[in-house]
Amino acid sequence: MLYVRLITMRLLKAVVVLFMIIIFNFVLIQLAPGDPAAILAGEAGATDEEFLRQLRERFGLDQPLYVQLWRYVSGVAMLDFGFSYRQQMPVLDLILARLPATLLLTGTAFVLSLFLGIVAGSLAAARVKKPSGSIIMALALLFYATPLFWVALMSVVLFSVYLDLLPAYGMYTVGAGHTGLALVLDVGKHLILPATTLALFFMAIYTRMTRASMLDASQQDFVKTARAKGLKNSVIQRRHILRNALLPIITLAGLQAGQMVGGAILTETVFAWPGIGRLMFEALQQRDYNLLLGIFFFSAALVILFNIITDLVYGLADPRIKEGS
Amino acid sequence: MTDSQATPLLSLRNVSIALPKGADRALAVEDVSYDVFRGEILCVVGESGSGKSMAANAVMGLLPKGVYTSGGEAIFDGQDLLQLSEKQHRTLRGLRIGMIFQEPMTALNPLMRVGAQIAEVFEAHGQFNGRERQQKALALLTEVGIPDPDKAIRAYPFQLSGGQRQRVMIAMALALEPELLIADEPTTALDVTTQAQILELIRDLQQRRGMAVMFITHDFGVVAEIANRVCVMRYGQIVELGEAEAVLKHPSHDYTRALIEAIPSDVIPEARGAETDTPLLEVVGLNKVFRSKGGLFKPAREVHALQDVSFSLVKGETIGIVGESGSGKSTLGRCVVRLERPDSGTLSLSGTDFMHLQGEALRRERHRVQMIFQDPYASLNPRHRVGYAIAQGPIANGTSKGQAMAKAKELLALVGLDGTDDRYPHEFSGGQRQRIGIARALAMQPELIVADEAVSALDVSIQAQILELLEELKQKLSLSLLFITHDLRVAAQICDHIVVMQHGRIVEQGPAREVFLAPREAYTRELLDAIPGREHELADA
Amino acid sequence: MSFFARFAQNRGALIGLIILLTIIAMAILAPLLFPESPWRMVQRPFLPPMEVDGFPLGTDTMGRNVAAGLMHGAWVSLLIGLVSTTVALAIGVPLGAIAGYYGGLIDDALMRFTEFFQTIPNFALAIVLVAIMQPSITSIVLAIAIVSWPPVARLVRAEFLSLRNREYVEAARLVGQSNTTIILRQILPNTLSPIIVLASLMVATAILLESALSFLGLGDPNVMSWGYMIGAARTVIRQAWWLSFFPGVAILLTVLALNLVGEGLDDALNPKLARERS
Amino acid sequence: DEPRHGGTIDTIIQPEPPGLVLGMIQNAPTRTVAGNIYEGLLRYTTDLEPMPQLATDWEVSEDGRTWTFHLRDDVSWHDGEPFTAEDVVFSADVFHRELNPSARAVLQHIESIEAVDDYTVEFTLDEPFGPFLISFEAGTFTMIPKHLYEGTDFRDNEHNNHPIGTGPFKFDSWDRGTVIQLVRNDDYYEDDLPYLDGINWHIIPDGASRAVAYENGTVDVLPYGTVENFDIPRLAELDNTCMTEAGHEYFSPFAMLWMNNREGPTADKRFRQAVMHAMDREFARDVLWNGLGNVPLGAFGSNARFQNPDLEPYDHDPERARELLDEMGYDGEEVRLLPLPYGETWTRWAEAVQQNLREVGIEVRTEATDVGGWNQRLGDWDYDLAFTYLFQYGDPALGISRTYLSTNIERGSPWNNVEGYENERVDELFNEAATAFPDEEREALYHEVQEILQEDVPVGWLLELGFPTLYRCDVQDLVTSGVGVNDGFKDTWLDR
Ligand SMILES: Nc1ncnc2c1ncn2[C@@H]1O[C@H](COP(=O)(O)OP(=O)(O)OP(=O)(O)O)[C@@H](O)[C@H]1O
Ligand SMILES: Nc1ncnc2c1ncn2[C@@H]1O[C@H](COP(=O)(O)OP(=O)(O)OP(=O)(O)O)[C@@H](O)[C@H]1O
Ligand SMILES: [Mg+2]
Ligand SMILES: [Mg+2]
Repeated sequence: MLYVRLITMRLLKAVVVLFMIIIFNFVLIQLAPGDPAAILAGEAGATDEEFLRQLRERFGLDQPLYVQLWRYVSGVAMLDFGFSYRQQMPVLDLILARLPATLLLTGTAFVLSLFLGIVAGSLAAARVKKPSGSIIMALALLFYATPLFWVALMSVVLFSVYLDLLPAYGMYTVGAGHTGLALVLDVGKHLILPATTLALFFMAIYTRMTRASMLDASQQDFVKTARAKGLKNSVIQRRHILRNALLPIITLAGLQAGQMVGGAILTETVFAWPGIGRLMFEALQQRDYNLLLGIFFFSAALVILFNIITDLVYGLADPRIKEGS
Repeated sequence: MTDSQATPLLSLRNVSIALPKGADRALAVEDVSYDVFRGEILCVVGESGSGKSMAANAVMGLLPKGVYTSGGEAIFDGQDLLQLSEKQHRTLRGLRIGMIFQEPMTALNPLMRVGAQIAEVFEAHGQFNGRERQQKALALLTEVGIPDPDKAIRAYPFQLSGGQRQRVMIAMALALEPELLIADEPTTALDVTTQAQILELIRDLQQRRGMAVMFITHDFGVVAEIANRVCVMRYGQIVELGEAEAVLKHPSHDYTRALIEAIPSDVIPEARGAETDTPLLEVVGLNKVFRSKGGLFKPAREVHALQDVSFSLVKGETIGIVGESGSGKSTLGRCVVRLERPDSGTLSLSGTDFMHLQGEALRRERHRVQMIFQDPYASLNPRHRVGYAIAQGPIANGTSKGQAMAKAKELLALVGLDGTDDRYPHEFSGGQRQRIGIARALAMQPELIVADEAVSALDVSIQAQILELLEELKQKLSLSLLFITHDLRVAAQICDHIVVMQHGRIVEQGPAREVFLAPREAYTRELLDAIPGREHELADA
Repeated sequence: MSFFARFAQNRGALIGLIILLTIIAMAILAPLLFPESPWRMVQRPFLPPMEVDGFPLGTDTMGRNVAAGLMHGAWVSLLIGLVSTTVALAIGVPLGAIAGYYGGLIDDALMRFTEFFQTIPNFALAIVLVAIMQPSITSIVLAIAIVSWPPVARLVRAEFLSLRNREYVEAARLVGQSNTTIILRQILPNTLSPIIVLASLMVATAILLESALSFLGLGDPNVMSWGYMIGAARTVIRQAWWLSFFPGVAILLTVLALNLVGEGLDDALNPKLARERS
Repeated sequence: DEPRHGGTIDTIIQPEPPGLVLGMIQNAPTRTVAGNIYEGLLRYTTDLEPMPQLATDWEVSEDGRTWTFHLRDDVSWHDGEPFTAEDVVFSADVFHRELNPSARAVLQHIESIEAVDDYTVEFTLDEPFGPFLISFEAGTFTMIPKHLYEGTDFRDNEHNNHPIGTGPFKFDSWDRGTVIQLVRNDDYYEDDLPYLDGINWHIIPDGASRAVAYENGTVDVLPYGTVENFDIPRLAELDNTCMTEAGHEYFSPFAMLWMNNREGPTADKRFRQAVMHAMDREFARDVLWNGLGNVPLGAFGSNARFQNPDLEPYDHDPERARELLDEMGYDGEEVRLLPLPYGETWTRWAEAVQQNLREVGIEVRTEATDVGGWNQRLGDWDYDLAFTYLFQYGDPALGISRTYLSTNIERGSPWNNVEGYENERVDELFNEAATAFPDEEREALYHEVQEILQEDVPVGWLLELGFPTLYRCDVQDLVTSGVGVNDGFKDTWLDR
């Protein structure tokens, strides 16, 4: 019961913070040069005054800024994120349509990088100063240092063009009309390249962090205690060292998870993944403010949500935190 | 008890242990031989760094990275432990040789329930099934005397007190009824009362099970309490080995003698009177409550660290504050130097209000009360040369840099560290660092010095030197001292007046001799009884 | 042991340092070895590496010398990395120090402010900022700095939180040192090693970030940078592998070198290791 | 071979259109996709001659002011309602007047539009308007169903998400960010047409990935602008790949360099001439545009009507450029160059021009912007030199005069007389030419105006862009009109 109350408190606080963030973002975006109406008009290839006037009036751009802000904020309070200027659809619809794709991609990459990173990091920690451990670390460093988009381009060329193993772009085979399991497999196949690309960088970070954290934990007294019990090394690594090394990894994982909405712009662009990151980039280019603000809002909400979840997971991972002081 | 004809359970023969390059010395342990027989307690004593732990770790096969045995053998029941593979060693650990470590706070895995950690010992050696293991764990916890074992078995280490954790460690080490128990300073980190209980427990178990125990300590009080035989080590070598009685009463080696003498030998302080009776510090009705803000999981919490504390200190006097851990001693000291702000009460220095000073005004008055910190290393900024560290205070108070530095040199000379002003803290030994801390406090020309466990972190011999120095300086500079300690022997040695604290309250105060000889409160008596080796010393005296 | 000796014990760090020095030398020597502007169209386009004398790395889509671009680009990439890191430190260190030292409401306010910058994903925020300020080397440096300072502030704050109650800080307070002196002379020097390590990683990240911005066409069109070269080469990656390969390798090596150096510094500056060795 | 039924075409649309209701949105991708759903009264051949579409024939009165169109009587909307003259009147007079700026440019010359009967419409002009007949392309004068839109808020109309036209294909679905799918209109009025069962417009934001999509066989047709120019020669060499440049005669995109006539060095005619001489436009065409396209003589493209062939061309002549700069006493003042933020080729082009100009001694600083910033800067006239390209729409009165008329100087739009050129004589000539009748008279006027422009160089004329379409050779009859793939799939069939 206590938790329920505390979590409710946190959520309430989060709502306040979110509204402040909305205002912050609103001001930030207004600083960008460019008038959405002019850009829409520009896209049309021809304009006259009448056209611009209609657009501005329609989107309320003719109002003073504070009125626009007030309208926006009070709209959001009713969960109305307004209308996308360019796409002529409610922002919420657009975001909800794109959100699943992004969450699928970043979520997969998240799980993948976390899992592989921890496994590789543990192996490297157990094999510290041995060649196999060094090779893992060298690879991790390499993944960390390679520009993401470069990996993306190269993997497309290799796996889709030369080897023709995997689809190069998109989320499913258009026109194949797959349903059920076939669709799942199809999407899975499309997911491999972008998710792996995206996962590599974070995997590298998790690997390094797990290793460092485990080496740190392995210096601690209780490890000696465990050895004095006659426990096998593998058990000590897993049960004692790894578990105690998890906290910094959870912190980072929380940060990565929070970036799931907007963290995949490059990958989504290169792999034509119909996600939010791409939508955001396009919205920015088009000065589609409502849409951009909506995406920022969702992103911020997710960050805050994951901060709370991270704290909850902390509590699970470390009883000391849960029961306090 | 010991039977010299019997074959020893463990026999170290000319064991040498090499340290990596760049360590203090080449060999941590040099050509060491000793035996441990079934049914006896062998105490290995010696000051910090003498190689006590290394020898024990070699027996367990748990030498730290880079440290290796360079010669000798350790015969345990016919096999040489130093030649065993990691795998063979593993089958012995926990099963036939158990070990307890010094730090009860960190020796347990903080994320595992206590029961699971004990059950792990059975698991490691493939004994019993899951449920039986839990039952065994419960039985063990009961045996080591943990209150409420049903609950304790499901607890996490942080939910237990230091003494309870040490009992869990012992339960773990005893789980499979090993023939040999190695205890590496298992009581050093505990307060006196708890320490006494744990010693009692170990001796009791040893007798009931007829185990051999190798007990490592640097405290001769502990030796007097439990040892059958004693092995004294210094710089990695054995300087003396023999029956406990013999070694304690007739130490043959100078070093042993020095160690025994360095123990504040008399728990009955001499009667001392204050030189004047001008009150310097007056504390009336001081209260301090710590409130921790609740987090997502933490409920908000209040600790009454000080409750209605009143006492006064006369110029030139030394008051000792004693009490168990958490009783509020440090909080009191910190309030007096205004590192902490009391909630209510009065605090006056020679009649002027010292409690309500703030900001700049407080900063200007601070030089009147100084502090010597417990950990001499932690209290020196590792990036400042010690001369500058001492001069900082006067500089902050307006002395010119040149003058301050000159003064710092003088003070270093005064505490016996001539010409060391341009060295860094890490280039000193623990005792020397504490001297620097004292010099720093003196640089401010304070009227009162608060020493919070100022000698607790030091070896006995060094402890004695520092106490002597303090005594000397006090006389020379007519200082007053508020001496906070949990070691009653130390308090007895230098204090004129004793204040006993428990749960944030003063339970008893009075002249030192009175408090020690005729304690009025049960709590005080308990504290005094718990001093290890007390009977022995008293008997000797 | 001297600092450098400790640093040099780590073989990786030494290799990293050598790579880094080579790259710096490249940046310095660029105007001497290739006095002509790297933008000049000097040969026929798409010349593969080693085909024609004077063009060891070939030419790009418009016949510009790739080797010249790579050398001149080193300068810009390093500059962006270093300057943006410096700016990020200049924002993050004081903020973190003040928040961590004073705690309480000040801490709360500053950390909430920091959080605002963290609710928008880094890269997205960088894109928005560059779009707002319009792409130029200044705006890119600023944008990278603005997205990179929050972790600095958090790190410094955490360090200050743990150090502000150290005994030597209390000792300094006790002898009457002012808060400013304590922050600057007592605590800050002791937070330097994690800051330096973080900074070396930030330089690396900044170089990656600039290249990603360039990739999306948000680079400064007046200066030759590695990111620009890859961004420009991506459309011809199939025809001319060398156009993205060489700058890609250059970025990789630099980031790698900075990481290795960072790890070496971490070891060499680690007080724990230093204490054990002393 | 005889055309065959069946098969679905996979192609690419880039960028993703904001919506599909033509007339409400006129940007290029919307035109390309929706041109298959909606229709206009006429189509145009690759020579820009009108062909019947919804109108079977048409005539003009003696004075050139009254145009009568006879409509087909067998056309129905995708929802089954019949298409009538009322729809034409509603579309032109109500819908486009309210929403469509490019239609408004023509509508301002129209006095009235009346439905004479169900299948006859009469347009009355206030005076003859030369390009009238060429304005009925589907993208400009789209036919909108009156029964669905009349009396509603057009922009909020529920049918905007499911466009209803009369075209050969019907809207099926739009998975945003992935694909737009059209299916065959089985009730299409032309027997047998269309041959295809449907069209899938794939949405792939990255140029390199789009090329891959063609290579690995996912898509069959790459409309203009979907792959980077550098990829075109490589892709064109692939097996079973054909390329055509036909189909863009109507739009005939013309790349230009805005030069700010108001202030700075660019306000000096000699400076502008020097820029024209300094630029190596052949290099740009050959290296950046794969040799496709055409270096223009002057303000009128070769596809435009009434080009004056006798103009003195501006050759690449750095020497002459330097002379001109000396003559005007150019002091090395820096000029700012804005590239067009539409992809790599444009960026490279700006780099090449910057280098060309530097080599004759002009100080250039490139200021990159994104689309938003670019629109803003041009709309605010905050630039010295800037790239752009404009459609010519088949007639100088529609596509060319707008750039030079001083009446067209208006802050806020990047598409009007952005350079700020003011010349009364030019205004006069353009205005007269628009309404002169017949064509011979117009030609004379246009030839004169071209001579003036050639001397004044209000803007730089860079290149008439050749926008190639790549497709598998077994895709037959892909481009059958002057607006290319925008309405071409009607006749397309697969030879498989
Ligand atoms: N991991 C290590 N690496 C290098 N030297 C070490 C290491 N551990 C201990 N030493 C050194 O070995 C020597 C003996 O250490 P040991 O731990 O046995 O001392 P001890 O007698 O147990 O002291 P204490 O009472 O402080 O525990 C000391 O000089 C110490 O500095
Ligand atoms: N800053 C603080 N915040 C919250 N609680 C505190 C704080 N400092 C001390 N306490 C609590 O106040 C009580 C008294 O602590 P104090 O440090 O004064 O004890 P002590 O007698 O010095 O113990 P020890 O012998 O272990 O040093 C303890 O319960 C402690 O947990
Ligand atoms: Mg030890
Ligand atoms: Mg204390």
